[in-house]
Amino acid sequence: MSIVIAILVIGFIALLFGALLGYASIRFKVEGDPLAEQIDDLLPQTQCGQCGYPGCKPYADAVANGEAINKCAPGGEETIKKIAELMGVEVQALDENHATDNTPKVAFIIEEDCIGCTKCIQACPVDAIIGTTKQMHTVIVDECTGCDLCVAPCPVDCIEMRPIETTKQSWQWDLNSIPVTQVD
Amino acid sequence: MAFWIASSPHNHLKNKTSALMRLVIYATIPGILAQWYFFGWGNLIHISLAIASALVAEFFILSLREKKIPEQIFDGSAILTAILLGISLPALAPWWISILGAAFAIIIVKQLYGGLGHNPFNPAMAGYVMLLISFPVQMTSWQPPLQLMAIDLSAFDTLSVIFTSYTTDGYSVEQLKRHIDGYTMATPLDTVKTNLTLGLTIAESMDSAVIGKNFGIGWEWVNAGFLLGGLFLIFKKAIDWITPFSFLFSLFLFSFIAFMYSPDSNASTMFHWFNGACMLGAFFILTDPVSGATSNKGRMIFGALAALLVFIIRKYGGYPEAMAFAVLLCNMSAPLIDQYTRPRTYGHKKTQNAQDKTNA
Amino acid sequence: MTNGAEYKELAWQGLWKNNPGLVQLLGLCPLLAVTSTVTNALGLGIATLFVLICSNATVSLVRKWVPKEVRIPIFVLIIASFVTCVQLLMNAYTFVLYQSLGIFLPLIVTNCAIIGRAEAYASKNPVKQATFDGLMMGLGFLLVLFVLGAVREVLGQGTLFDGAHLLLGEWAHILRIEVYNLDNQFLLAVLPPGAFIAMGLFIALKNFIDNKIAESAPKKEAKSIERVRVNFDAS
Amino acid sequence: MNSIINRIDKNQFWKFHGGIHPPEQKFITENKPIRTLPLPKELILPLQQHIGQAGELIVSVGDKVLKGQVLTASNHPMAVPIHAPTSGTITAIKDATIAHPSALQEPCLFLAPDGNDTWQQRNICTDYHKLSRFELLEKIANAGIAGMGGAGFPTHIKANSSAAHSKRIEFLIINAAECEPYITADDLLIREQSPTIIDGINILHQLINPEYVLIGIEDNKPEAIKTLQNATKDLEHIRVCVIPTKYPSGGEKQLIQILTGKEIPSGFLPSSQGIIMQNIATCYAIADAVINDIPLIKRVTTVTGLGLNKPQNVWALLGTPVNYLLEQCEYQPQSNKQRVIMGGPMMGFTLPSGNVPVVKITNCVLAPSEKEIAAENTEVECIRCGQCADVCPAQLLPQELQWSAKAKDHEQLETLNLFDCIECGACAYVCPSYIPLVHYYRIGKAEIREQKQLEIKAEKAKIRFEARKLRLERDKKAREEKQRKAAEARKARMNSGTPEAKNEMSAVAAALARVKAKKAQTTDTATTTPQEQAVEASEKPKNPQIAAAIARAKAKKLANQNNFDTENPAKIKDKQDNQTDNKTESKPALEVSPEDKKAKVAATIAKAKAKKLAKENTAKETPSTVTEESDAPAAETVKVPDVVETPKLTEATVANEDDKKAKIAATIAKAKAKKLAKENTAKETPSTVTEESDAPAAETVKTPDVVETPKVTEANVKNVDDKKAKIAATIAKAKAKKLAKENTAKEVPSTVTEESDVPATDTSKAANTQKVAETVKAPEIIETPKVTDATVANEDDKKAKIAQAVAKARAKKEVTTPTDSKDTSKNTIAEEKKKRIAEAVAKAKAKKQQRSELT
Amino acid sequence: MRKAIQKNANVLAIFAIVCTAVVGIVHSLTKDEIELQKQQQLLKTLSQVIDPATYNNEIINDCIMFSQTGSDKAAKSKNQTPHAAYIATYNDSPVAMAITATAPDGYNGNIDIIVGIKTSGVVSGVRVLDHNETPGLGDKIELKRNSWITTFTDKKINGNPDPRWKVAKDGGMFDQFTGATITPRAVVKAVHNTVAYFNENKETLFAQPRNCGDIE
Repeated sequence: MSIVIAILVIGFIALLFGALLGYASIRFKVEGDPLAEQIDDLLPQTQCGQCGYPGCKPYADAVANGEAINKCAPGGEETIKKIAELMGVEVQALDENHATDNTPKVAFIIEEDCIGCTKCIQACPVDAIIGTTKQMHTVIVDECTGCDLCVAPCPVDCIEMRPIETTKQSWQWDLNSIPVTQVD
Repeated sequence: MAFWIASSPHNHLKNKTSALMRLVIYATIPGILAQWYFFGWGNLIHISLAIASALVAEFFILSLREKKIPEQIFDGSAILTAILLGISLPALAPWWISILGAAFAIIIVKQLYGGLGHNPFNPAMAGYVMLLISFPVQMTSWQPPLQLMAIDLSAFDTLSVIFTSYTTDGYSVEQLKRHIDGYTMATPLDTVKTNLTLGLTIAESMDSAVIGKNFGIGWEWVNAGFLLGGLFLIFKKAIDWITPFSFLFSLFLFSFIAFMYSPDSNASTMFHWFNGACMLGAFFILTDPVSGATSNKGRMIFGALAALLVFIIRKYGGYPEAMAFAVLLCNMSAPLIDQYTRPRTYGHKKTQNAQDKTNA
Repeated sequence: MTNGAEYKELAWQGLWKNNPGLVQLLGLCPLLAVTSTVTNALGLGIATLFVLICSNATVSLVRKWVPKEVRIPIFVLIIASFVTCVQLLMNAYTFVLYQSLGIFLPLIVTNCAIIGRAEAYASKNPVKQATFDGLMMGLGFLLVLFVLGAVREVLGQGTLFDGAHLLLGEWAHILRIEVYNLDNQFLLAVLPPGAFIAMGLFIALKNFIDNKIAESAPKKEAKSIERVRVNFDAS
Repeated sequence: MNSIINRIDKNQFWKFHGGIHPPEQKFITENKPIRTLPLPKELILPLQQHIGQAGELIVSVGDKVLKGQVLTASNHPMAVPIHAPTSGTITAIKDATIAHPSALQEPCLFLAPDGNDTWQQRNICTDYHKLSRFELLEKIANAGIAGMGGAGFPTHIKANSSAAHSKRIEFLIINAAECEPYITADDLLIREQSPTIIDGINILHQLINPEYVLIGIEDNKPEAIKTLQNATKDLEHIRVCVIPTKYPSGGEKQLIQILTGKEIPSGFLPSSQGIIMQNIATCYAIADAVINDIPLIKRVTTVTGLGLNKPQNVWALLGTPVNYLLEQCEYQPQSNKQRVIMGGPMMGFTLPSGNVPVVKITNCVLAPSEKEIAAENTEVECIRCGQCADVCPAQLLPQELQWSAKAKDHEQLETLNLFDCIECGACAYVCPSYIPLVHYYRIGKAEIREQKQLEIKAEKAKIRFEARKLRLERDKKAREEKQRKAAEARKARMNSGTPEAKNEMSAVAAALARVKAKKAQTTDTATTTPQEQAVEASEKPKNPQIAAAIARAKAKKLANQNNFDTENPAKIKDKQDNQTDNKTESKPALEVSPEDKKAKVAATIAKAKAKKLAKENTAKETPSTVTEESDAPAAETVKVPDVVETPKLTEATVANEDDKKAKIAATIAKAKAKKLAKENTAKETPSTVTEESDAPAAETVKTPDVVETPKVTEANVKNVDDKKAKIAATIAKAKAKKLAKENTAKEVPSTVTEESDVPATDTSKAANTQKVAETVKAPEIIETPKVTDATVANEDDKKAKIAQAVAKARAKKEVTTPTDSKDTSKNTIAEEKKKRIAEAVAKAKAKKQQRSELT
Repeated sequence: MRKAIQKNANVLAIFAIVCTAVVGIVHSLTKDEIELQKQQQLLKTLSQVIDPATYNNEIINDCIMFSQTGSDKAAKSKNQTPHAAYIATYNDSPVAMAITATAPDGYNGNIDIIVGIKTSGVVSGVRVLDHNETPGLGDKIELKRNSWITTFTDKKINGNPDPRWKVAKDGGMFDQFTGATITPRAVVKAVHNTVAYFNENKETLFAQPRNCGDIE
């Protein structure tokens, strides 16, 4: 007998809570997914497409939906760490398929060779190349994200990626890199 | 010519961590001498055993971690840990106690956390606590002061007891612990605690043979020895004076209040000061910089907290001596203390700093 | 992926790569509390294994009818029912062991390993795989419990399978092995702190082995991937 | 404040937290008079020797200069000029190792003294009291004086900072503490030159008008104290404060705390609290500059250390190589781990070689023996002894900072106020574990700064990316709309059945046929070329220039591959390279004060005006039309003279709002200056320029700084707006193109808007803002500086950057133009061109294909 | 919304009912077995403190509940809760009694014991039912670990209090085991009090109605 009572009581409670949960699920529904925005903020915004997505935002959306977090080569380990922290998942090593040399670089147009075809301008995701048809183009160094998307489209191979030069401001106090010159 | 590149500052005070450690080791000498004089060779044997096994353990781990062995093994920290552990052990504990304790202190407590400077707990005390909870029987085999012992105990006898648990004449540890009158001896703290549970007053406990005229035969002098060593360290600026001062002062205060409240059930302030590991703890263990608080205010709190814990555990806890437990508990709270006693940085307002903390 | 490979992967995940005890660190509370002897460890491990298999199978069976809003209460209900059944059964047939496992038996309800698998795997996969996953995860958990229990028992009291008869019946007295005789127990191993330390060392060992495997494994050839061009249709 | 003075009069001072007492070692040099050295064989003058920006080079290789002659122009308030320390010849302008811990190479002037030491014309000022505030400031600025205590902050800006705050300056503090061990330069200077120093202090007093002047000096310099006390005993407002010796009491914040008990809030300058501090050596330099018209060309440097046989204080000409100083003091290297330190042992930095010159901030050159300063000590683990926290004058927690720095936990580093660290080195000095704490902090600071730059850059890239996406979408829509409309219209017409419609239909058919035929043709000529490419190529030959470019690219590649340069284009290219090399020597360095982010003034486009000069050399053409164009806008835009304090704009507190304006101003200023320079070197009559700079001067009489006013006003007109800037770029581009056309094809240029099809710009608004943009662009168009891509990142000044890029592009354009014309003349036959293009494209394509196959 | 609420409520209720039903069924199936196990367990313990050969009644059913009102203050307050006692009879004449008691002052809280006392007042056996004493130290009161608990067998008390009923350290006749004093002291005291109580209230206890069939 007591079992029947137990079943009835539990059944009633379950009914009640089920209704409550059903109500709550509709009443407190969260719209949108701010996670993708947060991930996007962590990405380096090179818009380089090395992750297999057309730009950083699409990759951020993909990560929010379960894509691997280790595909951003320009961001490197630092970015993976941050995303892992944000999403509460484990840090992974950079995907080998996406691992490249990620020293910061900027595009440089060898101006003698440029024929002004504007192909690189169209390829640049951040409008960092200026120039006009049949005129030589040039790279706005400060806007260039170093994504190297402009390199491939150039018909005359006049674009090369050059590492960013160290200046007094950007010097990282690496004393070992100082050449100790042998002066007589 | 080629010049040498280095980062400023190029000058240095030329003090060294290892020198600091050596100084602390020297400062333990008076206490150890007193221990030897009143309790015989037991602790000396344990200290040497502990040093040997600590060095072996350190060597083992350092070679596993592929560190610079000769430099780190003799930086004095492992030896100091072993000495402090050896001092704290009961004189007649079996040999494997000190070896296990030292190995545990070095391998688990120190090296597994990252080695010197990274251990959150004082290795010697953590090792001691491990031994105490694992081997309560062996860890309570305190030896009565030599003058109260029924049997004469030579250096060789002690060695024999430690390694075979019998003296050359066949006396067991149990027998050695007995008083001339046949009672089993305990430390003064233990005696007082037991008597209190039996309903005796403090005054009545003070008549006990182990306590003698003052606060415990031998114990008072051992503590005096460590006090002397500690003062030497403060004089040499090897340790900071705030922690021991705060500890001793607070312990005095707490025990004084309790004594005033009920002299029958609370031991006197000086009894607390000169018994157990009080002075050793105050000057050699709480001042361990690695596991202690760093700011002056923090040290003050650290010492006072330790004193409170020592007093509470001695009075209400299950174990008669509380130093090791108190130290470990304080070690745990040290990061928290540090967090809340950060000094105000030049040019920053206090409130702003507090806000930073909440953000952090 | 072929079926065989899938099961193989599930087994690998449960037993080693994603072991609930060593990697997911789930269900630590019973893990640390009852592993003082092998017998206790086995008892709890088998109980957990049983519950895990049953709950995974059931959850997988009903997954299509469970609305997502109430899935957690339902999973908990299912698990709780199984645990209670196990508890009653153990009470009836292994009374002494039931007493020595004490509070930790009902605690299986809240063992995160079980609800974790229900939520993460069983609620998304067909019954066969889910059951197999439950089996493997349970075995992985059991394995950790067993090893931990064995180490602690040997260190703590110098025996193995002490009290196995409580679990397996009177014949099991012969299983008891006296590894060595201690005058005193090594209490640290018996007490929960010892379990923590031993657990930490096991995890370290596992990571060490994994690192060694990773080191010895030959480097995969990096295959180049298709770069995606951003807004290439502009003109 | 009176209580402060009362305390000081009673010789009671405040204390700062921590501090150390390192062995002083001042006895080595303190009793030897300052020696004047014979002229060295060569002087190396880095263009930048202070915090801020380098001036613009106004001399060139081979020029003869007189002693005291200005070598760089300061077009910018944060730029401080340098002067020739003696008379001689400029032998080279090239990158050389500078006096900086990084030992990086930066542009330096090499001066070979002629031995005559001939002064330029000097105007001795007999009574500085008569000079106005502005005149004084100008004299100080023109003398190139920057803080000589070590930081090197431009003095004229500091001295004028009272104007930046409404607050009256209460205390002028003269820092004579000289707390670093070994250094006695200030000590000796006080003893030998106290009257001049007092003059300097009085000049500062006149400028700043503080209520009191406090001279802070440590009590380990009794003779200097006596000298100062004697010299100031009649001066009521000056107090000589003898403070106890403790390192780092010479730190700005520490000395302020000792003397006044005040703390400077983090992130503020002392002037915000009514305090200004100047180094005592700076005072001497000020007096010398104002009274004797001697710019900052020499300073007292302590050359000391037991590695020397004759340690002493010397009057070192700026630019003297350290080698020479060491030689003069009989240097005896003792081991191969010998270090030579510029600055004191606590904060100085080691030099990689002896070829580093003495600069404005070099107060000491220390060559210690092994005994004094051990070569290296191995770092061991921190044991949290807390001694570092005890000695830290900023009350930081060095050991916690160290852990966070090692763990690269930048957030925690900032929470722990890493940026309040003054890098005094006290913590590392006492550390028993020999941890190079300061070094970790520096790395941490550098990383955080870089990280922030990257974040800003990422944010910008994101915005640009989004903007581009939007634009592309809009364009696409517009295009589709247009096509749809056209199609509809056509359909309507065709369906109408009129004869026109039929014609049209047939026309379409014909066009299609033509295209097909063309395709067939091109596939014939270049079979390897894929169709698409070929079509493109076949459309191109109309422009001979491009043909030439492709040909040249190809030729260059060939030349590189085959290692022969018989082909004409290759030679041209070489030639250009040479020219570029020559000019890059004169790259002026940029320095942006780290504290002064707000006032980070962009600017400084050019590293060299290589291409411009090259153009003149090769083509001897002056773009006169452009010059004319520039006059009008310059005159027009002078109507906004409301920014009176032009030179002070850069100061941190003022400039934040006018950030962009200032940046632009600076950019234009550079351009103008360069133009002047160009004209000087090219020996042309700079008539237009004179006109231009005269006109605004006349209209803006209230403005004190004649040269800079127009820039600012122009900046105002510019009306900070990215779009406009972009448009400006477009138009500029178009103009450049126009020019190019004039030169090559002699065609009548079509309208600007027609040609400005640069995708990077928002052309839809071009029409509206064209006028403004033109005005903006005008002065820049005169100039064609070669902008190398290694320019320092200057915050987010898009305009400046675009301007740079445009200018650069144009420069390139103009350089290539003449050569192009030559090419064109050679390759006149259209067919040949076509073929070449086809070939070039095919080659490139093939090469690419080859590469993609490889990968 | 209504639909969602309804659906969720129904599904959850169905699951709840099914689950509860399953549990209920298992419970009813195992109920008897569990009861049996419990009795066997109790019988096993009882047989350890009273020799089963000496009685022939259904000892489990001959059970009384009583509240011990001993002399010891602390023990009194904590022993107010009723304890069970089992009466062993041989052909309906009482032979012995097994009394459960609690030693409140163990090292880690209460120690539950059961004391078998012959009618003569002689202890026939003592066992510990439940305790939280330190493993390796206080847990030697368990027979499994140490035979110390058997030292009570055949002891009786003379007078109340009996000064001999103390641990050796306090001058009594019971040796404490090495390292721990508090636990044996507590057990000795509890056994002493129980026996003393039994001696004083023998008659009333045996006369009480056998009123507790079920022990919990």
